[in-house]
Amino acid sequence: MTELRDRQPAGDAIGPAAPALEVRMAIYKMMVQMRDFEKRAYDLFLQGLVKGTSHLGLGQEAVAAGFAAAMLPSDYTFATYRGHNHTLARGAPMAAVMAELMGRRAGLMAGKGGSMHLTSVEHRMMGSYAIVGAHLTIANGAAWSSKLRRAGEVAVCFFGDGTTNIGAFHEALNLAAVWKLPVVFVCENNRWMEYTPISSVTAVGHPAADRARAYGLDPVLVDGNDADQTYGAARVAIERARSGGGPALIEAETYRHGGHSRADPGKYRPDEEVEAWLARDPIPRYRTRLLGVGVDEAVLVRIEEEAQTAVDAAAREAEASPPPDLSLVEADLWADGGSSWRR
Amino acid sequence: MTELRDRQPAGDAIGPAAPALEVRMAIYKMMVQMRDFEKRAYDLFLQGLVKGTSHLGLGQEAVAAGFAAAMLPSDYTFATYRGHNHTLARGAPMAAVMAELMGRRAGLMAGKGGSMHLTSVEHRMMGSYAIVGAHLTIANGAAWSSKLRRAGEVAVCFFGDGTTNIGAFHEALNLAAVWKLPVVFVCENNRWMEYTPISSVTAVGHPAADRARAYGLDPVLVDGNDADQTYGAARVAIERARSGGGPALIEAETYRHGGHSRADPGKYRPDEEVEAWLARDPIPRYRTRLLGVGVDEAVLVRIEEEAQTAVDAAAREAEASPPPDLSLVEADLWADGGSSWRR
Amino acid sequence: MGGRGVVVAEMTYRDAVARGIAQEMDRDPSVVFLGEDVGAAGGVFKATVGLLDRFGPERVSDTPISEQAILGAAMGAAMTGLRPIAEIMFSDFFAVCWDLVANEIAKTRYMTHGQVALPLVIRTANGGGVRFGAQHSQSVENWAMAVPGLKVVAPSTPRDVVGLLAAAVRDPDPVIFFEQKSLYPTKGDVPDGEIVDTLGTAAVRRHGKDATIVALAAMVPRALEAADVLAGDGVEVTVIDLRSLVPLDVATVAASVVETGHLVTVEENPRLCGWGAEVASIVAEERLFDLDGPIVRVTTPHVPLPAADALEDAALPSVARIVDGVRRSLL
Amino acid sequence: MGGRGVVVAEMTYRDAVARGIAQEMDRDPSVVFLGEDVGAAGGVFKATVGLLDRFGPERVSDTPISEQAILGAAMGAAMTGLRPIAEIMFSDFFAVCWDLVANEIAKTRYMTHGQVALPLVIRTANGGGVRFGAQHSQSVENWAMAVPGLKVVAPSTPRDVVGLLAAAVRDPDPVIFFEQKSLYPTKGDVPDGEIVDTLGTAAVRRHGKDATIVALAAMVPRALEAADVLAGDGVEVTVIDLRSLVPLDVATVAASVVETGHLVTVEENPRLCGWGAEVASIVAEERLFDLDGPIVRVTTPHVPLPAADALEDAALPSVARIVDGVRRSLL
Ligand SMILES: Cc1ncc(C[n+]2csc(CCOP(=O)(O)OP(=O)(O)O)c2C)c(N)n1
Ligand SMILES: Cc1ncc(C[n+]2csc(CCOP(=O)(O)OP(=O)(O)O)c2C)c(N)n1
Ligand SMILES: [Mg+2]
Ligand SMILES: [Mg+2]
Repeated sequence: MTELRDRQPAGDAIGPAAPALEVRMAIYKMMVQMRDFEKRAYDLFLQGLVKGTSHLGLGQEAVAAGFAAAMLPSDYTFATYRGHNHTLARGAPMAAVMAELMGRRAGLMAGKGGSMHLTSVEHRMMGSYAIVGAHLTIANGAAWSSKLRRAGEVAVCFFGDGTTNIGAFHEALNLAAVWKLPVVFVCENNRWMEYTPISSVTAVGHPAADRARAYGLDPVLVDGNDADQTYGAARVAIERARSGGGPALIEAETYRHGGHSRADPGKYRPDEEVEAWLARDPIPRYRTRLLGVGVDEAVLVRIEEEAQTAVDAAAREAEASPPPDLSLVEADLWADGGSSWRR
Repeated sequence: MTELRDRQPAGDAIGPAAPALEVRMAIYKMMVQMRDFEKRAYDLFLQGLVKGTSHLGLGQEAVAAGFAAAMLPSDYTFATYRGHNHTLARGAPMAAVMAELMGRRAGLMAGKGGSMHLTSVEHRMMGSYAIVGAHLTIANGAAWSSKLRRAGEVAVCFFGDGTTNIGAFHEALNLAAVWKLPVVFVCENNRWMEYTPISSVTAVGHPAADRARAYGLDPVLVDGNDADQTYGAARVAIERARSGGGPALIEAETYRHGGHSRADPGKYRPDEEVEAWLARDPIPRYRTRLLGVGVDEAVLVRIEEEAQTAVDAAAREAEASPPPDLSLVEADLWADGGSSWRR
Repeated sequence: MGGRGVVVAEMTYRDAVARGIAQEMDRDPSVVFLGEDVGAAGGVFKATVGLLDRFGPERVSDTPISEQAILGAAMGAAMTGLRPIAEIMFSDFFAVCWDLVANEIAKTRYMTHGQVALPLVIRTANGGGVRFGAQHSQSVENWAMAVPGLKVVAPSTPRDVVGLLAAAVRDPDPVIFFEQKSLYPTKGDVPDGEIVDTLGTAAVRRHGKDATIVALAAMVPRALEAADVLAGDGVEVTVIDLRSLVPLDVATVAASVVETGHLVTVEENPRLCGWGAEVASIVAEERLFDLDGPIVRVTTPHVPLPAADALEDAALPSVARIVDGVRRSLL
Repeated sequence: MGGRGVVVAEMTYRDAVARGIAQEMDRDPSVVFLGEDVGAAGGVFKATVGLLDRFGPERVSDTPISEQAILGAAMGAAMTGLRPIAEIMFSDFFAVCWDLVANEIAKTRYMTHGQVALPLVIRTANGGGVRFGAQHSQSVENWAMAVPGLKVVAPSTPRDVVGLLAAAVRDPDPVIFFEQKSLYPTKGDVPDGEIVDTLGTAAVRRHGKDATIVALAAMVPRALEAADVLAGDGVEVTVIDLRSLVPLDVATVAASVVETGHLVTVEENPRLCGWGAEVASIVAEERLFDLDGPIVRVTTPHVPLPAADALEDAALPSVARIVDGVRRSLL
């Protein structure tokens, strides 16, 4: 197991050591909002208001926030079912995301997708994908299109450690490398697939980093609970991709605070492991760092209070939304609106 | 591109330098038989007697022969549509193989499988598979079963360079490593997928060897046109697998003399490349080596004549066989014989 | 059931899965079980709890997220002396390993002229109704039915889970075993002791002479509810639980149609090429002159399943739509 | 065709593919084409010869053997401004990338409430008759038909290859385009100039009042041969070439059945859940009282295709079996 020490940014590989203050403030705000949003989503799940399933990224906020802060508005995000944070990070409105989790008309996709498929093309959040692995190949497609269109857009694709063992991962990485695509693959290694430790089912210690060379790529391993590191690594990889340098594969070591999904308490994980990682919670850690560089605590408290207020408002708005119109069942299968398979 | 020099067996990694003379003689005989068999199959294809398609291993005989010579009768072979050689190498009768290519009743599978699916369970030739990649996962299964049954059988699985870019390759290698299965994966790198050079679609120079570390395995690269090297590498890997040391991934550099399939003349390949590889033809090369260690040429000539005679006889026998009984169309879908999907 | 000394216990469909697997693993040491999170975690649906403890890590194996590798392992093991049960967590994930199912496992006995036998079972959680959205809710038993060489089973009761699973494990050929995930919490009586059923036999769950409803898995209880509603209006329907799509019990369906003259199929599949189409086409070919009304198919519309509860409920065949379907068949 | 100044040339079905792709790539710079061996080699069926030279390596891309990566690239490109045409060399290989087809491409517009459009085409060589054995000969158009969100097209003539391919490329939604590989060497007249057809319209290839044969792709010429045989015995049949399974031209089929009272479907699919089942079930639901005889399905038996020529010929629907099917429908 990798040691749980704070890693130092190791020079070039993860970029400039300290992001500018306004970036750091934006990252902090984003992380706090995500945290509050997901805690609320969990409460609403337990109350039966969020339906079906829900996969929280609690504890993994520094990945979503660090990367989003390094992306241009025109860059693309591809995420998994564990995609609330990535969706919010690109600017999708909280209320619409919450309403989607609740299956309401005001949902981001009017309830048609649900929590595992959050998509907001307007924010270049190109989808959350619930079949492990597929979206790595799709992110390639967006990057390929950007390249052919000379658009300068970069695709950033997030996935878990468990995803590195499925075939699509391999196909996607190889094609990205061969075609030198502007795509950045980000493995959020939270050490567990669903209830199985990744180390018990993977031939190498670092499921992504130890495989980079198989695609002619340099291994990049970052502390995924340190938003400065994720931001730094993102900057380097995204800029290189944008300027024609091809893809990157980044492994960000992190941990989910809760269970895999729904009400799973995650009890299968050793207590010490959970405790060690809770002690490295990216949010208090970042807060301490900001205070350390002289940020006024009152400013942080204001951010925290505003986040609560925003989440309260979003939850209220979502709850007030009615269920989707039943006509939607047969809508949007095709561009002509209907689901008509016959003429 | 890798240099075309004769590689020297590099110590342990590819085992004892020189196989025993009787092994070498067996290998030579096998290679000559394969060569003659496939040349005849090609003629029969051009005459319209071999139907559908056919993928020759002309030029790649040293892989099939070297590995087969190192296997125990109880070990399993898994091969691709380019599987004539591997099937013959395990001892399947030439006439039955030829009849299968011709769609005759006397065929190895009575014509039901065809050239791409040669199977002879009796000879532990567990199948030729025509969808790229799948059989790597199936070979794992045989190895897993051997391990659970404490049977000491090793599965040897052959595939091409192009196969290393499909998802199933990745899944199979990882699982084999994690479960420490007694399976040996042999990549016959003949530099071309169908009509596309492997180097143009692969992120690394050695499609298999450069990826071994991604599965925690040591890279093994051998001259696939030198039967002593393939035999040596096979011995080491198979014995390690048999004794619980887990899987191996071996890349054997080789070349197909002809086209990909059917009547393809392979004209897309640079002349110099073809010439250089023809000059390294494994069979004359081995012949020279045998003469060099004192084998009487008359013995070799006898082997060569016997091979011709055997192929003639096999072709005659196959041609004399009638088409399969039409009742076979609906037979053997299930154990109870019928294809009856209804009661 | 019950009666004459047979001890009967109420059990969930979920628990019946572990019971069925355990029955067969106890009986036959060559039965092994593998899949994602199936061992230590007892499965994401908790349907395989206790098996790892009971049979140990050699016979109950947790795998990486590698569905092709899972099914390849099962196939290779089946051809060399084991009888594997593989789990594909959600039937939607067949799409990532369909090659193994459709091209390899289904075709190998045939292509090898009977040389290779593949006694294996692939269990999977099928179907909607749990608000999981389009990629975790599909009913794809028709995908399997369309591929020659596969047997296809889908129980609707806890007892049938045990009996049909046992039959599947003992079958010399590959069986795709669809557990309907909306049924996992449902309960039913299961007799004590060994239960072994027969593949390819439908069960008549209710008898009536006015129309025949043919249903499968979660649609069986729903069809029975519809039958109650119809009975209130004096329409008595037969409800046939197919239990197995391949082999298909055409005789039972045909006999009922001869009696009632009216046929309604109820599928969770989206409309096009669902199994109901096959049943309808068989009856239209073999029993056309016994029909006194149109063959009506009640299906999910030809759309992916939406996630929101309101939308999903509107998409899946409801009791009201089944009732309506029967009425249309009676016109 | 021809007439009034339209220049018509005879062309193979094979060459029509490259012509159709070129027509669309010429017209629209956002159309790109990718697949295995499609560029430098011109495709394993030589159906895409010349495109690389004409449009260059940015728009015509050779890929690794990575079908999931191919379709993922097509999908991601389609959602960001391109209109890709992807080739899956043999339709059997859909099994290795079915996730992209069935779970991703088919469902995304729906799941995203219309936010994501996927104007893409997947071309593939489908079907048997060329002695390639069970893993390279399947007719799997029914697999695609069963998945909501896909349009499914299968031309039977060179002209339709061009016109329907153009329609598919211009369609705002994903289209699976099945080229029947046994038809590649067949010839037909193709008019000069741009050809654009309409998806979802069947073509009546022959008109007769005694029975209706519904066929697709390679089964169309075979059905026409059967029609000739039957005509020799005084039985006049209508032969409908469906051309597209989704959307499905139910109106044309239904109108013909109303006229003839007899329906025979001819599929290359193995029996269970082939598209003929869907057509039969629609007619049995909507036009039952117009039928004067059983709906007969002529299909490949429910087996994988054997490789030997004698066996393969016996397995595929033959002219004789079609004739026999029509006779049974007339009973
Ligand atoms: C192909 C496929 N197989 C299995 C699953 C079920 N599944 C959903 S999430 C998950 C674990 C994924 O682990 P990881 O990639 O580490 O992501 P994490 O959930 O930890 O973020 C599994 C097995 C799936 N969705 N798709
Ligand atoms: C999944 C899949 N994709 C594509 C093909 C078509 N195909 C058959 S052989 C081949 C090339 C394989 O190349 P390689 O693995 O190097 O083996 P070789 O033919 O050189 O022995 C391809 C693309 C296939 N059979 N299966
Ligand atoms: Mg994880
Ligand atoms: Mg090759």
